[in-house]
Amino acid sequence: MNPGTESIYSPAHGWQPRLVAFFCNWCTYTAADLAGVSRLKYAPNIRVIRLMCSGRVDPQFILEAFARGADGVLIGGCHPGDCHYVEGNYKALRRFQLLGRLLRDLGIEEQRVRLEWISASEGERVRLVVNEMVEQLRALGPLNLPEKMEAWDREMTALEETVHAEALAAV
Amino acid sequence: MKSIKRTIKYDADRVQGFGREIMGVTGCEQLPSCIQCGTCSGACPLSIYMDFSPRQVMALVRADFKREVLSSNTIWLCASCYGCTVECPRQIRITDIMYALKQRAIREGVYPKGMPIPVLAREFTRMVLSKGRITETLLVMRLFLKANWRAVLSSWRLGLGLIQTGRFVLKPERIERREELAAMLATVSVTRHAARAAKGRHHATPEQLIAEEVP
Amino acid sequence: MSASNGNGNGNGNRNGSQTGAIRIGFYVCHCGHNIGAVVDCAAVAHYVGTLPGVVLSRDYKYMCSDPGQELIQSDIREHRLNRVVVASCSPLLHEHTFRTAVERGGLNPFYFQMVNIREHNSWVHNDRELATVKAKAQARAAVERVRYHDSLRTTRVPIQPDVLVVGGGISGIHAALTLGNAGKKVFLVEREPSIGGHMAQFDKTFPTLDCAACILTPKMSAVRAHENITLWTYSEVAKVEGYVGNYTVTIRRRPRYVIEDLCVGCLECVGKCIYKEAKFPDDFNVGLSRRKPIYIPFPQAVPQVVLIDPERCLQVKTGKCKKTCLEACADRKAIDFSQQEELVQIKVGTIILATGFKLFDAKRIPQYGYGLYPNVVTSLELERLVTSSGPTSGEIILRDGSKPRTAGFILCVGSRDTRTNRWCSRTCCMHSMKLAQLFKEHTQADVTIFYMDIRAPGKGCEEFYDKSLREGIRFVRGRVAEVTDWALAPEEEGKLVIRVEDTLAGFVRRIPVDMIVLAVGMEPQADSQAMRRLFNLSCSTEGWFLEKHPKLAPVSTFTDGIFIAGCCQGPKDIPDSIAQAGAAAAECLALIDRGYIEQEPNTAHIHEENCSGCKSCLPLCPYTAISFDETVGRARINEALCKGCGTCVASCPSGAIGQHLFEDEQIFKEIEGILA
Amino acid sequence: MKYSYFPGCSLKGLGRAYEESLLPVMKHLGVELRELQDWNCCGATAYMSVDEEEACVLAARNLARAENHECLDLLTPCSACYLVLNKTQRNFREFPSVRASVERALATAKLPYQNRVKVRHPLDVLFHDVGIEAIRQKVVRPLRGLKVAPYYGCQLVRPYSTFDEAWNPVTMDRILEALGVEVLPYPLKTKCCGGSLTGTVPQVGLRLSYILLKEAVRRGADVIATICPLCQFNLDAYHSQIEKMWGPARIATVYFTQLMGLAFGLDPRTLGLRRNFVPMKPLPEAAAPSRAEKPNPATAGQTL
Repeated sequence: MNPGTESIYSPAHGWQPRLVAFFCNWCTYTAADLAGVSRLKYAPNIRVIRLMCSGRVDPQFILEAFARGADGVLIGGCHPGDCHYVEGNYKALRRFQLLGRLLRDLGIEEQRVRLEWISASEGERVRLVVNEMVEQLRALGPLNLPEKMEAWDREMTALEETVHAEALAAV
Repeated sequence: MKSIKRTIKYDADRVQGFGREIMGVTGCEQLPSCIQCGTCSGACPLSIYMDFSPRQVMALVRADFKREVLSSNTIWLCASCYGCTVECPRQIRITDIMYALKQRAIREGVYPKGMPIPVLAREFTRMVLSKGRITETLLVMRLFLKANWRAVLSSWRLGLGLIQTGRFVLKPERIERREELAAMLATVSVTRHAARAAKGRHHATPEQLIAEEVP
Repeated sequence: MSASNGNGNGNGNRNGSQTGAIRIGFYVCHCGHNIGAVVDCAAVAHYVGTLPGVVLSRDYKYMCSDPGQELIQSDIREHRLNRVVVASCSPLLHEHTFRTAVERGGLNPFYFQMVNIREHNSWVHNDRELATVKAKAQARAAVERVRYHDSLRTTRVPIQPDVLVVGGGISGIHAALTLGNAGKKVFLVEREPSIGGHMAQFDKTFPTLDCAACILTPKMSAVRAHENITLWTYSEVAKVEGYVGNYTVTIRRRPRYVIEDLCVGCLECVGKCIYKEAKFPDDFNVGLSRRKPIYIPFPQAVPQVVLIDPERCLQVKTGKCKKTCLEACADRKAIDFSQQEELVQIKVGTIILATGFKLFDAKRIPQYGYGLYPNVVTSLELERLVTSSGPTSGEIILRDGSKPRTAGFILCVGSRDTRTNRWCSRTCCMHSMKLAQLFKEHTQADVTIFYMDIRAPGKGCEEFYDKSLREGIRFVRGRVAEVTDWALAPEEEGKLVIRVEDTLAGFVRRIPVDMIVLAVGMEPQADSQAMRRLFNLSCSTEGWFLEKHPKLAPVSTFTDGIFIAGCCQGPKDIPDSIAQAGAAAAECLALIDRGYIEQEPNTAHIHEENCSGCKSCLPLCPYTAISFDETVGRARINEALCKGCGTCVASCPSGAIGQHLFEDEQIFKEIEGILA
Repeated sequence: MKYSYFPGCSLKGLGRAYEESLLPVMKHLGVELRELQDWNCCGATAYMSVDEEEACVLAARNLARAENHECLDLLTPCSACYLVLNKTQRNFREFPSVRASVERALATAKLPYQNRVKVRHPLDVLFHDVGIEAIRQKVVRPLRGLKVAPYYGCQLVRPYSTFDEAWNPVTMDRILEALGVEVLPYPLKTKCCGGSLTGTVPQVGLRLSYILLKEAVRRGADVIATICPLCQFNLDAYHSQIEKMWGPARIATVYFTQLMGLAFGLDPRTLGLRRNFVPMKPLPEAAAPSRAEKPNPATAGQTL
């Protein structure tokens, strides 16, 4: 990220899982507001990004989050049949299933991404899901995708160099 | 004239944390939701004999009145009919709370004097531990001998009837693998003992308790 | 208040020159102790001040206050801010407030981003350090994002001024009359054959004991006579399409086999019906009386029109009847067996739902013996018994015709019980005291109320409780365990026996009575889930329609232009229902009289140069806002139809669709910032 | 139809008449019962009072034995056993701490356990598996004219009954009706008999029994039918004491399986009827057997 800015995470707390959440404006974001109004307590590891609909969640957002150091991603939408935009949540579900396969290929455990239907009245469910997922991530340990990607980059460069050298040698 | 008693309770009469401990026992988690509606007492066939009604016991536990609860006859009169548990509008498992209180009272030896029920419970447990099964007639005889020998005399007619109807069994039922059962039960008390020792508290195991004589 | 100066002359082109530089102002709100007690606001402000592009970073006690908003406005002018970020409460609460402040300061209101550090942070976390870390990350995400915001304009859509009111109980009636009196055209749709709802079944109303019919009937007639109100009874909403300002609603009108305009309610047909005896249970009298297949729901029904029950009428069922009713109505010819179900389409701009409640089924608590012992009745049944126009002409009698000398009222039947309904039904305490007073007045019986807690918070209600006590009604605090008919004592022979712990006296009692009245609680209508889907609303877990905000928007819903009133939102008494109905009507009027609605500019748009013409977005749009322009081979979005869900944006394989306010770039930056 | 069978201690002692009637009736209906080997006491309510975890271990030993037996459906006729086995399963499912200690204990005996056993009561099996029609077809000697108060007691229907209504159970009513008896409305059918207290606090426990007996008499019952060995004993054995305290309430209490055996025409001598303190009155039809059987000198006209 930008140079010269301190890291927000203090080492005193040790490693903390980072959970990025994409919540739809109408159901899950409102449910999270309700959890707040009801003063339900949950793990502070979650960072919510508000979208109008879970259908807006582009798989790239999820990959980007992992690439930027997230340990898990949570998507929250309205219950099937309750979508504010009729069926955006179904689209999210379909995309989510496809994404799962891709993530497996990348070696990212399935438990790191979760899709949940949480309606505006289910503040308690927000608490439950967030706590549950943060605990799961804690058990899984850090994903460290940014570092892994660097390592992959180094491998690739090395590979390219060897290929290049071999090619040169062949010439 | 009736004797005049002072009934005020001071804060020192409470045992802080008792309520929370009971609520921590498996099955007793719903206790904080009690709204003191009295359905449990109304549904209970035995509440009319109790010194505190089941509803009052809930209130006393919540308010940490440990001595009052454990020495009451309420927990011993509970016949485990589960009427209160299925009727409670807050789904508090009152019967399970009564069990938790009975266990506590036995463990601390504070049950009311002259109540034969805890003695029955102990004798029952002891017979299961040694034989694996219960032979009711033998159990009752032991109970009478320990708690209320006069009752043996008064119920001679019942015993006679049992003999006549072929139900007076004197040969104890027992299982074959008694060691297996004993070993299994031992794991519970051993683990618990270790856990308690780790917490720095000492409580007698049921086996030890049974070894003691009844007051 | 503290402020730290940021390094405005930072890196990158965007911040380089004076005119084109991004100059962000950041504000973090303490919200009194609400945020400040958990999040270290000064630390957040300090941290954000170090971020590139941030020229100003402040923490302040109450950002939503007038001085707070003025602070933003003056800072924009003084510090030439061109982006503003406020970290405070939920954007659903105050986004509009701050956008307006930004606009007043001379900036485009969409150069603004809000950070929710109250509902999503200080209220849900305890650890001050971790909460502060989180707040910093949240703030940074917004700062990163807001750089990429664009200047946007809201669009205005005109509002169709007609209103649909669903449900003709007291709430719906009051809302319809309010709107009609304001000169708006109202469609009032009621499922039952008459309007009036539950209130029409009541005898007197608490706490004033004025007669329900006397205050309701004039309002019902006013609905019928009102030039601006179109009343459709025996009708249901079948389909709802469109959006705020422009709803198209399909109404299903069930056939009553009677032409409403021709029938005058003379009831001669009823007398002539081939069924000589009235033998079918009468819904209005909760089965306590009988009616014929052709009937009028109750004497004061509006409209004053008979109807034919298709389940019972011989002609409708078999086609083989002498049709004596037709003869009776020979001169008016109002009866029409050829009537069919009819679908009517209307266009309205706003909708009020006042669909009411249903009563808890007392059979679900078998301990109270409802359905088993004939003299165990529900509160509504007693209500019909005490009404002078009811099946017994106001006589309270047992099933054998004799007068009860003792009665017991059991409160909270089905309510405050985790196995049935968790909630308090709010009206039963008062309702039961009212019935108890009437019971005593009519029969001089010894009346006992069995309660857990008496809840009498309404105006005049505590006084009414006192009146009940002084009139000699007995109160026993204890939830009744069971009602049985077996006697243990001589005085119990032939009686219903209540077993209860008198928790105040401190012992269990058996109390024999002649009659038992069950104060059954309120429940959401059986079809509340279907209704919710139809109107795209949210329901609470219990099934009540969910208001947009429990305090600040009690009659609004999450769907703009749809409002709720009365018991469909939760149990309430008549005054509260009327108050909500008036509020819902006022909300409609506010929208209608402004004439237009401003639409959030979060619509999707096509980057034509990237569109490959694959058409995969076309079927995704539920609003058919995307069309295909065959001439250029590219998709087009009609922004007037787009509702801004962004599903097409996420699905476009070429990345050719963007969404205002939620552009890919903005979200990527938000992700980047939030994980910094 | 085959079931694992857990009789429990009572059926070998005070409640032996229950087993004596249950086994032939089940056999007559083609139901095979395989008794668990080396089963132990379920712990009943008494053990729970001392130590709930140990009580669960006791019960779990039987459940684990059933799971490793040939049939996962475990039939248990005693209400206390039925309750304790169900409760152990629930605790095992709901509370990780109980699960851990049960698993630890079972491991010492090398008994694997996955909580797959289904605990069944004879009423459940007879009503749902055998069926009322099959029972009716076996009736050769309908018990017409016999008025029966059906008494279920507490622990069968509360709190774990899965096969019948907790407030107003009807499965025994239906079975008895199939035998031709007149089943009386008996609102006390699930009230507590005071069983666990009669031995220890008789003035309390017996009062509950007295109320049950008196109401049955008041309603004109000839006999009370029950499903629990403890209930049967309480309602049967203490009449003289009850009479002394509150007056007469004399009525016989038998197991419903005994009535089934009678209706099936099984030899009354094998059904354990002689073990009652208060004997059942002669059947209304007993004097004139409807079948072409020779009157049995042992039963004809004799008090059953």
